[in-house]
Amino acid sequence: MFDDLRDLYQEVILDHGRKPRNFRRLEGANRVARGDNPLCGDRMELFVNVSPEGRIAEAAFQGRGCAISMASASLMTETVRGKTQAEAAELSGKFRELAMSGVCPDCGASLAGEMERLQPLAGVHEFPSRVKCATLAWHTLNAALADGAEERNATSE
Amino acid sequence: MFDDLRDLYQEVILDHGRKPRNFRRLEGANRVARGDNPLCGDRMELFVNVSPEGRIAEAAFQGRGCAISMASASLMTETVRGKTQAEAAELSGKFRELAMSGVCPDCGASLAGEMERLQPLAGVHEFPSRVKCATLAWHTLNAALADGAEERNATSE
Amino acid sequence: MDGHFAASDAGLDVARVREDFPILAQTVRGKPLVFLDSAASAQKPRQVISAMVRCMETAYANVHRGPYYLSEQATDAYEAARAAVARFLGAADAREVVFTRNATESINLVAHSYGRGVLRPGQAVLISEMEHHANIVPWQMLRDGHGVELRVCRVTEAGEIDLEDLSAKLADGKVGLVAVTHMSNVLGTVTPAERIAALAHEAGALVLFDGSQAAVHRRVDVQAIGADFYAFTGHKLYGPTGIGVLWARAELLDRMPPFLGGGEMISSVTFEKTEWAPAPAKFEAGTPPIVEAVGLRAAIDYVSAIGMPASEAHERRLVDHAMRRLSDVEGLTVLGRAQDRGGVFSFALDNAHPHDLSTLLDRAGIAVRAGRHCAEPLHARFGLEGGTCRASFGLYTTVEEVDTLAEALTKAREFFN
Amino acid sequence: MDGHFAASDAGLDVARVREDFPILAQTVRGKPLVFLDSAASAQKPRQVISAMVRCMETAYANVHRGPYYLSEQATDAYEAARAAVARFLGAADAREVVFTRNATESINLVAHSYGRGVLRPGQAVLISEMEHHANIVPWQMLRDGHGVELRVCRVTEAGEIDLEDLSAKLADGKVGLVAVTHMSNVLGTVTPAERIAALAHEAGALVLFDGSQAAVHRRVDVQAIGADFYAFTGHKLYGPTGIGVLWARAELLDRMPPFLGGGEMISSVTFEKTEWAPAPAKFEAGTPPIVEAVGLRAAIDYVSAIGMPASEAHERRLVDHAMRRLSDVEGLTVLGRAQDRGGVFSFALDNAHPHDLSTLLDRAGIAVRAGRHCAEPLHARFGLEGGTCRASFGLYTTVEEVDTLAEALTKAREFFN
Ligand SMILES: Cc1ncc(COP(=O)(O)O)c(C=O)c1O
Ligand SMILES: Cc1ncc(COP(=O)(O)O)c(C=O)c1O
Repeated sequence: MFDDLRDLYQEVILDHGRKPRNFRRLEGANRVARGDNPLCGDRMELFVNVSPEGRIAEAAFQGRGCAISMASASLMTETVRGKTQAEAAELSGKFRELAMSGVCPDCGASLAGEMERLQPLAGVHEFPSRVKCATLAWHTLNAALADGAEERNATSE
Repeated sequence: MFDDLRDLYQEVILDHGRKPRNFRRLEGANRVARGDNPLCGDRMELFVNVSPEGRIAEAAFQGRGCAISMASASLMTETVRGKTQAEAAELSGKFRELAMSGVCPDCGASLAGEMERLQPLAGVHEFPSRVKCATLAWHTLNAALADGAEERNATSE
Repeated sequence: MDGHFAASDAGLDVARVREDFPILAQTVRGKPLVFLDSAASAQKPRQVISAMVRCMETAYANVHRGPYYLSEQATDAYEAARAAVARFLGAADAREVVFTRNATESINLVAHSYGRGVLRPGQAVLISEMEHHANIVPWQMLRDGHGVELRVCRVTEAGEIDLEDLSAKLADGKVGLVAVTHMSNVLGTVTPAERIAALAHEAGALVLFDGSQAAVHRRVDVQAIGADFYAFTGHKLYGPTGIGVLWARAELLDRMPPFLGGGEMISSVTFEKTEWAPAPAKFEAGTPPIVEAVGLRAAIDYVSAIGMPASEAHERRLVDHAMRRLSDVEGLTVLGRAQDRGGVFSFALDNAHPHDLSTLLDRAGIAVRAGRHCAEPLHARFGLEGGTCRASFGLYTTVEEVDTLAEALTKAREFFN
Repeated sequence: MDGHFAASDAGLDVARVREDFPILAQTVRGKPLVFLDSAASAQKPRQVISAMVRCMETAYANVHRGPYYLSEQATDAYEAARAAVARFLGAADAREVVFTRNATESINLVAHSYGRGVLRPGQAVLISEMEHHANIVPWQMLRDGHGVELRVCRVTEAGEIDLEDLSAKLADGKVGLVAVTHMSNVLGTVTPAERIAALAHEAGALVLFDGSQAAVHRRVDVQAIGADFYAFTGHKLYGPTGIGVLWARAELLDRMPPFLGGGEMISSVTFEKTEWAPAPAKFEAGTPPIVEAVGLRAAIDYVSAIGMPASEAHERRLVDHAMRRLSDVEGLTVLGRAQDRGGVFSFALDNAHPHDLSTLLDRAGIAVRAGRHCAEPLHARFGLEGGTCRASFGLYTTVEEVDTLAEALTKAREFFN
């Protein structure tokens, strides 16, 4: 009945959705942001530890949400680990494009391996109302890494 | 071009509209009421002198309005003169019916002569948006004669 | 109305009803559309659509303004719609009917005009845990801006208003207004309006019912209930968007200051001082939803021609069937089990987030809503902050569609296992 | 749009335009309808009507709520309408466009949210003598409820904003907001919006334009004008009733507290505390006018396909012709003689009350409005407390219709002599 939905709900997604990685409060995080999708009530708190050299030493999150948003956050926390802030921002932009269009034209260039890991979420582009579920974590990451205040909010709207 | 409008604008109406009778402030009136038709801005002040025996000794009005409302007020002040308050109320009801339906079924009965005088306004029933112009004066009379306060307002809405 | 329903007093001829709703005949994602989101907004029968078209094609002009033929026609149609709403609600007088933009504005109007104009700081407004945000947020704004206390009546585990708690919260006589739903948009619970009104009045409070759902599913008689204010919305009653209704007892409308200022609602304006027109004009500033009023009137004619008995019987059949079928779905929890419930079901699967579930159902052509249905506090009350899916029925809903839903839910659970 | 206007860049093919307006083909009281009340509300082209029908017959559901096909379709259509309005106004971002129920509500929204939320008692709001009640009464209510001063800029004998008086009334720096019409609904005067905005800004005030008439008759570019708020209404722009627009600079919308409370406009609700959604959702409580937004978008597409140059040229021709013809009518006074005027004329006959006059014109099939056109103070300013008749033109108005009016006026004067 739902066979064509396996594109969206790939095994990786269902697995990360059920057992999200880095799902915890990160003690000593120096960047924290909250993300909200008021439409469906998804909500997450993102903790990031940026090293003095400007690299993401660690990222973790807590919250509730659908399989897509949990899986996306889970994959994100894995993927950005060890990246510079600039690289994280680049990834965020590319991921957004992947989620919206299903493809990422210049993914052959830098960060190709990372984008490869995020590829399972590409199926979301066929479900316009679900794109926000996939991008919420990345919006929240942008908010966390934004200059200035330590506490940030993002909303997927 | 406007021949069929002679039913509405009979000579009597145009005449009373141009030169309304009893168009003045009535010094020593013991009943006063204001009437408003907010739609077209018609506005009148009605002065009535009720004798100790309860008869309308005199009625007069001031204000501005269309030919129909001026003529109706003019004819009314003439017609109610010398009537008891009960008779004035009866006339008011019958006139309302005349203006709305064009006929007055029980006019053969009492006050037949008075209704005869008001007959020229019967044409208004074919002009739904103008009925209020014709009845404003009578609404205002009802307000003036109502028990209680001395100052009354009526609105044709 | 063609009156083709008269024959079927045994019940509703759903196939015939469906012919009136052109939108239902389509396929979605290759499957026949199963529209189960009428509680969010109902579809429109061709009778409503063509009444609106006819108005715009033959008899349209602004109302109350032009002393000419088209404007008289439009004004008559607009006021006839008001009279139809008054009859529909069992109101004493058409002048008690105010047209607004939706139920939300109707409630805000009361919160502003009655709330700020008549209630005094220190008095309280009593709502319930099962309110739609439209009947929560305006009162919070009143509380924060006007110093009125906001009390919240509990909802029982079964999903009904806790009448003991209601009485307790009325006891000190401080409550000036009880504002509760006449039917929950999440639980389907129809609340005991008469009892609530009686309790409110005993305690010296007025009562407002949010009838956005109830007006669709139950016969409403505002005088029999003892309501003081009643709000509903056009688009859920098979009518147009852009129009809502506030009914209030004439005496209350007379006492209330106006809400929005502008044309139509005044009797005279100078820069120093403006005089208000009498109700309902006082509350209808600016050009009203003219074509929408005509459409709403057609919607009322439509449901009236079917008749509440037939449509309630149809709904009861659907609800009973759904209760049975949904209880067979493993891992499914349905919220609430009220005695008197209309055709609205919110549910959660144990292994699927509502948003994921609704995406699956959509693939099967089934339109249900996912989220918290503008009733966050109620979801919190039931420990379902993540939301639920909601299926809701209309005149056009079939027993087979309920089966389709139940089967899809079973399959969805397998999918996520 | 069928784009059948492209060829006629020499001007407007009015006969063709009229084919799009089914309502115009009728006779009234045995005479061909001459509809000259577009300033009160314009007629609807079939493109608008059929866009609304199509929405209700094929792609309707509530917006922003359901993660299913029909709701996505409806949401896309609703948001596309917002984007179309943004383009139409030259706005920087679609998020600056708020859908309301009409222009009156748009202005009330500013009076409530900006007026009570941002302006401080002791500051002043400056309007003009030529405002529609929709741009007077909300500010009076703000004055009376919030302690803001209300100033009124004079209008010259010619019917233009007295810019010297405007400057004088801005001089003390107390004015926080200038709220003036962009085109008078009585005089037809188009006001010098850029100058007014510049003067306001120099004095530290923001500026709101009531564009209810101007949006129909002139190309509007809110950024070029330097507007801070801009309001207009759908039904005068050949669009549906039940929808209006407020545009405001994003930064202002962000600073303003919400107006109505309910669904859609929140990001989270608990009984203790509610968080607002970002604009424009913050200002759109409850189910919006979905079908009406779709219709408004079709109206904007319609007028855009014709193009402002062609429609302005058409209007100029009508205005020039009307000026000439009406000045030939003995005993007729036309209000105002502004340099820049659109197709709106208010006039008085020396021997007929406007109400009587409009009844006569109606018999000739001519629809004009009589009264004070929701601008009582302006009529007082010109010593015409008894009102005027008003003729106003649309895309479908012909030169012959203006002739018919002029002839009927001449005959009417004879009738009352
Ligand atoms: C200049 C002006 N402002 C405001 C309005 C009010 O528009 P609406 O009645 O659609 O709110 C009108 C029309 O009536 C108008 O002409
Ligand atoms: C119970 C209830 N109240 C109020 C509303 C608000 O209706 P609207 O969005 O039309 O204002 C709704 C529907 O959304 C509802 O279900």
